Amino acid sequence: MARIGVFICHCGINISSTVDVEKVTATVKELPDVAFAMDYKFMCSSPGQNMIRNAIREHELNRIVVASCSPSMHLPTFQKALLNEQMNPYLISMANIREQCSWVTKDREAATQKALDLVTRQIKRVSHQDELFDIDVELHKTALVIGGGIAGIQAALDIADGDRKVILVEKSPSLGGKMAQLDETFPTLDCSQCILTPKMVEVAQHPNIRIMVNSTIGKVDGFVGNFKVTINRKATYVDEDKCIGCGVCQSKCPSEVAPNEFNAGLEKRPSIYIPFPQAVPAVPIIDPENCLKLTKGTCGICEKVCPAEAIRYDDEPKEIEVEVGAIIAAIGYREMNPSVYTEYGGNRYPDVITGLQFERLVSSTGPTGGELIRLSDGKVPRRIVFVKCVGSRDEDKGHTYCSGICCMYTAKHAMLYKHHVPDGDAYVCYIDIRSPGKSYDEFVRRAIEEDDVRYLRGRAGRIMKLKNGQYRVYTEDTLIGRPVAIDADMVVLASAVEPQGDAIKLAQILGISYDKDGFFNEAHPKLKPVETATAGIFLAGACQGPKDIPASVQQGSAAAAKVLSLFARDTLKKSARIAMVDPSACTGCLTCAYVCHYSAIEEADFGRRKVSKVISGKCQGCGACVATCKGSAITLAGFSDDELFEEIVL
Amino acid sequence: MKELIVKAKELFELKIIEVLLGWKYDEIISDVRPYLFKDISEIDELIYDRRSVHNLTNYLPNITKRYKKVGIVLKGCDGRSLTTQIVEHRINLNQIVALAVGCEGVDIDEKQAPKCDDCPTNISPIADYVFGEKKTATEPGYDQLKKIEAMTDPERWDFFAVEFDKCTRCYACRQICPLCYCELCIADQHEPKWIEASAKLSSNTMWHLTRAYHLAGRCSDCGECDRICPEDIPLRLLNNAVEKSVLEMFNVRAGTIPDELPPLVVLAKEDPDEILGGRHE
Amino acid sequence: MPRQEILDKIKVSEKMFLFKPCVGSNKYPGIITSAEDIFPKLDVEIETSEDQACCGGFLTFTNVAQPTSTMPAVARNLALAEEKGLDTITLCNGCYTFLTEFGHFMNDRPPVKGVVNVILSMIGREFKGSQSVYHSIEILYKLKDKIRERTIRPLEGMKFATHYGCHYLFAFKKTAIDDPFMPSVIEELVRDMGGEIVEYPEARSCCGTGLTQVILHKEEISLPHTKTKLDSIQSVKPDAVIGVCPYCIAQLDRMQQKFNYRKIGKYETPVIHITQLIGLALGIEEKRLGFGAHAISFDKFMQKFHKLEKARGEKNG
Amino acid sequence: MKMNKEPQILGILCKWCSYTGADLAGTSRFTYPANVKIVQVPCSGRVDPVMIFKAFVEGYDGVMVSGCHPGDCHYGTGNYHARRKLAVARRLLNFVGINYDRMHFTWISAAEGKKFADECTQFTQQLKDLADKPKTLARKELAK
Amino acid sequence: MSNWKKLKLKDLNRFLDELSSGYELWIPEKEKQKWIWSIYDKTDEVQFPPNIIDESVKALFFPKRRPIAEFDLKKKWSVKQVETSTKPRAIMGLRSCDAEGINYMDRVFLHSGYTDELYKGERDRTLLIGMICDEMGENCHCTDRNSSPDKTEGMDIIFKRVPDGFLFRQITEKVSDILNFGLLIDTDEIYEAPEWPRGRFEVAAPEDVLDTYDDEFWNDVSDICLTCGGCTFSCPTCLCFLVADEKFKGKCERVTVWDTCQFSAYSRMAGGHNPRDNNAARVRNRTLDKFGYSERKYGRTSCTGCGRCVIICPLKRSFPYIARNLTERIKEKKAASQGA
Repeated sequence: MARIGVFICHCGINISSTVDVEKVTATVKELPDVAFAMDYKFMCSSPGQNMIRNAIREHELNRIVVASCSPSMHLPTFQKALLNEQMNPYLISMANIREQCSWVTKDREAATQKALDLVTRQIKRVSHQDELFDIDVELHKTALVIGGGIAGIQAALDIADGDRKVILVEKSPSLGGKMAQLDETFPTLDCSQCILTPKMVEVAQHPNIRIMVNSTIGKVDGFVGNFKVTINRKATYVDEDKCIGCGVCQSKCPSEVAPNEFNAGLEKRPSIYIPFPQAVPAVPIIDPENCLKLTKGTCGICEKVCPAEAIRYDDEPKEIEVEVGAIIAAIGYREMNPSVYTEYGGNRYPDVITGLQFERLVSSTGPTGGELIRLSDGKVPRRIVFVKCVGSRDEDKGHTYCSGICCMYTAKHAMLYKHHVPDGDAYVCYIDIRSPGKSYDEFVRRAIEEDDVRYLRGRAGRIMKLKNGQYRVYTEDTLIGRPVAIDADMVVLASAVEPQGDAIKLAQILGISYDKDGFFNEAHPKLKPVETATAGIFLAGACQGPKDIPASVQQGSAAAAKVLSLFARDTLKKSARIAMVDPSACTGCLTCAYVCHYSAIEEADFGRRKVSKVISGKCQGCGACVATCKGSAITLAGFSDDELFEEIVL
Repeated sequence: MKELIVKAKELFELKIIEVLLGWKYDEIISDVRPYLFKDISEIDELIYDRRSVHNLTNYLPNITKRYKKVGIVLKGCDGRSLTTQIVEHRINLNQIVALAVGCEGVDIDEKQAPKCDDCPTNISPIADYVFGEKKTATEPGYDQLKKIEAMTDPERWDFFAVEFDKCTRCYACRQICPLCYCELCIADQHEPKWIEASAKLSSNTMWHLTRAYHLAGRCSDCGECDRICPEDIPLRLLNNAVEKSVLEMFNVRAGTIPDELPPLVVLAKEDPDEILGGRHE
Repeated sequence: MPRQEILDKIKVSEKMFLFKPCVGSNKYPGIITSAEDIFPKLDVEIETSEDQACCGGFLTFTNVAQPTSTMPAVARNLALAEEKGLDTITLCNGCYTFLTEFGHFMNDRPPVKGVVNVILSMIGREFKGSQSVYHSIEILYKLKDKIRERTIRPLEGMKFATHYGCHYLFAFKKTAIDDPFMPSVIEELVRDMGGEIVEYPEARSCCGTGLTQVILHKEEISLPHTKTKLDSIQSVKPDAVIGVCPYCIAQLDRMQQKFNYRKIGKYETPVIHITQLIGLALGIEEKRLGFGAHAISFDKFMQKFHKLEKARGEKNG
Repeated sequence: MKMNKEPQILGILCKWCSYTGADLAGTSRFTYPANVKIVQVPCSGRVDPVMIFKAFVEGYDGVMVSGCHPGDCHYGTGNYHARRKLAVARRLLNFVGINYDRMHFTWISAAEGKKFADECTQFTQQLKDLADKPKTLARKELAK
Repeated sequence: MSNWKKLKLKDLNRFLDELSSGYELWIPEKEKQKWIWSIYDKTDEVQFPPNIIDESVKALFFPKRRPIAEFDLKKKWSVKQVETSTKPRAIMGLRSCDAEGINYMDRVFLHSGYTDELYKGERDRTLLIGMICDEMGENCHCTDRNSSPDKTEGMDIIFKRVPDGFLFRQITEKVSDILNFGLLIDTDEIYEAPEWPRGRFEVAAPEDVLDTYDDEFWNDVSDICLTCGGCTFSCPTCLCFLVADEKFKGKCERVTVWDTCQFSAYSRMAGGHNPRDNNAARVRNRTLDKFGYSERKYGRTSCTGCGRCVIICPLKRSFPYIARNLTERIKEKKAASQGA
């Protein structure tokens, strides 16, 4: 017979301010099977846990109910307490009287009633809970990193150096991501590519890393330790093994029509191309939309000129199956397209460009070879205006969040401009300057004080093209409170950071959650910044939220550390909360097998008849089968019918 | 049904079937009743006419355990039950020889059974031999059902409260239903007691709702439960209500297509969310 | 909201209620008369009402009345159309904004509506909020194909600048069919009638009338603003400025005259309402266009127009 | 159902999205009526309509079931199966006189704390408006 | 002057009124072609069916749902026993087969070592006024169960319908006053027992019946049996019940509810093993119980020959027929064995 101990937490005053904890304690004492009940300020504190442990010993408790915060918060904490008393950790149940009672209810009377009700339910439930034992499952000690930007690269390298195999999947033809497009980096103004390319090369040469460019994730099955991933590699029409990366093909290609993605669309690129000189792997790819051979069947020059005979017009997309134990999503971000900002011209003005385009414009590998000129008329801009928060902190047309990096890169851009055009004047229209981080604010100061960039506090209202080809920026100096109009030769919009277009699709493939904007959700905003709610899947870089390079690198390493610690074990403990079939009650209709998403149900023999059987390694414990079984022959440990029944029925 | 008898004899002679499930006239009760023909000599007594109301598929699971090859005479609705039974692995189709008769409707005490007005197919979808004409399927009328639907919520509840209250929980509806075959019926379970054992409004309601729900997308509307209920509870109303919503929402008539999964276990990503909200008239 | 969606919401019916703008009726009758003429030509029957009153905007502008007491005025006007079961066409941004915005305001707030109806009941009317209110430009835009077909006096060779007016573009996000910063409805219409559009930098800025309201009369702020706008217009030398708001038109038209008096520059660009221009193109009789009522003379404009027309006539034999 | 009495609501929430959403509602201090009793299930696919029948028989005035948005199910497809089951159950209950509006099925993600609070508030109001409708199945035992 | 007393037809209602003043009076009442038991209410005109009442009298002593204890879920140790009422009760118009049923229940609930207090209470407060059937119904076969429509065992008073009224006779000393109502007058009429038809559903000797345990016969008879349990619910001597805890009208109760050996769940054990997992076994069990085990245990078959099981059976192939076929089967076998 159950001897239940009930422990009710004040959580400081978080609970006790609205819930009459003493009253609840007194009332539950009277309930059947309750052998002991007490309340305490902080149950989760170590004295609190000791109280639980003592009570278990003194009152020979065999079931525990803790009424405090949400189980997702502290259930593990209290389970430990049980374990320390050699008690099965599944014999505890938590009543969520903070998040779902005291914090959401004003009226003390009602809150107390509700708390009492919730605790009673858990008391009734817990006496129906049984001892459960976790399951051991093998794991594949290979990691999959999705995204070859700096975060992905860092994660891949760290795991590989930890002597584990890594598969690095990149959508575009080359590693490098956004960082490869940058000219110089704040706050040190050292050359972005000079610090990135060595890492790219290291990845390329690392024995433990397998790079798969031009590839995306098609399907993910299985669970932590045993993911089955289908990788879709699109046709590149170039044989990687044969190609020597000489680049003759692209210099000879006659059809330069498509915008150059790497140069942020500032110029055109050939239809067979290596995205940029330092690309890894340095293998070109044919763009089938614009290649004359593939569209019209004419041309075929690249095939003729290729010294290595590496061109394959008949290349087909491939599906590659891999088995991995952990996945890191590091797909980064994309720069928002400011076309909706019609007040800023909505992409109609050639010399109103975005931050990333400016990076390419001043970059030595850029379309102008690093010389800063107006693309409209090739003149050097004498006056330039930087407009911040384009798409950030704007509920109307853009995103509600702050993109975080614009303040810094705008300061950097302004400096770069002054370094290119020392006698030109640079204006920055800003709402706030947000420069937390090591020597960040100093950096902004340098821009203002040493390079006398003029900062105007106010949001630019409108940009108007003048007859003389200049652009008039209407804004406001809120510090003196006067409208201002600046006639500039070039305007740079600090366009917002936003999730990749296919982020949500990937999230659904991986089965991880994402926020309203499409950034991936971490398991806990403070305590689990790189984990996701799905075990074995981790996050790195800007796909989790806007980040600058250092932060992305940190998170990359952090995720790698998580993966390595996961791989340190030989087997995985898998939660005991999975489905079990009672063969004697099973009719063998197998409808459960039809609804199982993990095909974890197979047919088995039981005496004269066939029944269904759960493959414990595969079962994830969703309970779809349980709800489908009319004869209730299937039980979901931890969420069995009795337990839910006791919670529902009062 | 001359040719039916001839065919049955032939099947016996060729040893294609060991037994035949059919009907015969029973002078003691002076009525037609289901009968398991075990020998060719009996076949002449085989009867199929408007009195053959019983759904014979209910006996199949038992009989297929004892005989390798079982012949069965099937009406349209019985055939639909059979399809579902096969999809749910109750019966192995190879053991069955289906003699499908073109059903002209059956009588319950001299009147055409109400189910026959809503009948979508008078010939079993599973048939090795067909006797009689296939009628073109008609849209179900559900006249009785529509009457109830026209009522207000309280009226409907009051109506059913009275009906449910009559129930003595003899479970005849369950026993006679070819698709109620759970090893341990949810109503017989003790932990937890979703459906309390004794006959009273609350538990009766639980029983009838659960029964109807468990038949969702499976019930072939053979009307046996309705016919057999000693308290004359209008069980077909509930079945039809579910049948109708399944038809409207998922466009499925249970058992009309062999090898089709029951709609409630089909993975349907394309279902509109509206089916969860807003009324469905 | 995407333009197409809004366009789809606008529905043109055979019969519609024409709401007469005050500025129209007491300064530029041509706007109303031409409107009354062109819509029938585009198969839209027009009905007006002698009972209609001020749209209610004026009351609010000038702070003489609280919105709550402005409501009944608005509601009454809307009720007029409702009683006829017609949707309303407004010619003026002011009428448009206030009728629509207050209409929505009342519909979204049953209590307010209740109060308003109590007041209306005293004069035996009721506001249901069943009918919609459209700006003439929206309706005309929906009819642009017909306009193109039925243009008998094309505007070829004529150059026009456009001015939309803030209360159409900015005031009321929900309905304005154009992006405030790159509108194109007038342009498209004018081009359809054969006219040519000239861009000028200040195109999107305010006409300045907002500050010359009867009560807060801030010429010192308003006039310089209007001047920059007019200068910007002069710099591209259009034959006329096309507006959709009598109020703006009044400002742009009469301030030119004022500047001329005060000898601060010489301005002579006529300003007309889109209905008048379409009227011209559809060939309604010129006196119904009421160009005479404008402060800036149309003589030059009309001369050029006739000349071009004649030339074309000869060319075509 | 007496108007002065708060309607009793049973909320069956999936552990990954909706329950977390409910927690978020708490963390962000969105208040909602205290009459909502939350039961956690691993996935909306675990919800067996029998639970809902039982809830009404046991005297709840309304039942609210919520899971991850379609496509976001932590278990891939659980919520699609739930949708079909619940849709049928809902119409069956309505047929025996338990109004559609006494059941509320919705998708609430882990980020939608506000939505959860609003849903609860609206649902409570909705149930109050249903005052005259039969309260629950076990309204009155007619048994001898 | 006979030991019978006469009640004139016209006085019937007055007699019943008198009776119901002192007793909670139950009489047969016709509801939708079915005869059921209901409490006498002065307004309704009283009829007595020619033979059996469709609803067995079992339910009046041992209802389908019978609370035995109450308790409160929110309190510790709050279990209370249920008391039966002590108000005197009279059941009028029951037949010899019903009486037989009650006798059988007595054996089970009172005289088999353990005394069922609740049943005893009901029994003690009840006066049984039996009636001799006018004629035997189409399914009646009490005469084949060594009983007959005029058997009086177990009744306190018995009466018989005659053209112009009823003849009453006292059987036990339980009550004397009733027959001294002024309405009952002395008479010379007496009741002569007619020759009741018999031999409709003969059944073999118990030991022979029990011998057929392994006979293929059971499979054959059970082929089309639904095991719906209708027979057991209608049977006056099927007394199986299950015990369950239920909430009812706000109270938590422990109740006994009729159960039937015809459901597979009946014999299903905790581990899931089911010794009677097929129709045949279940049908056999009931037959053997009625005609074998009960004989062995109480020295008397528990089938009272009322024939209700036949009436209720959806296939009209209930136990009397099974018993008859079985008997034939046994005869054949016997013959065969002798032949050999």
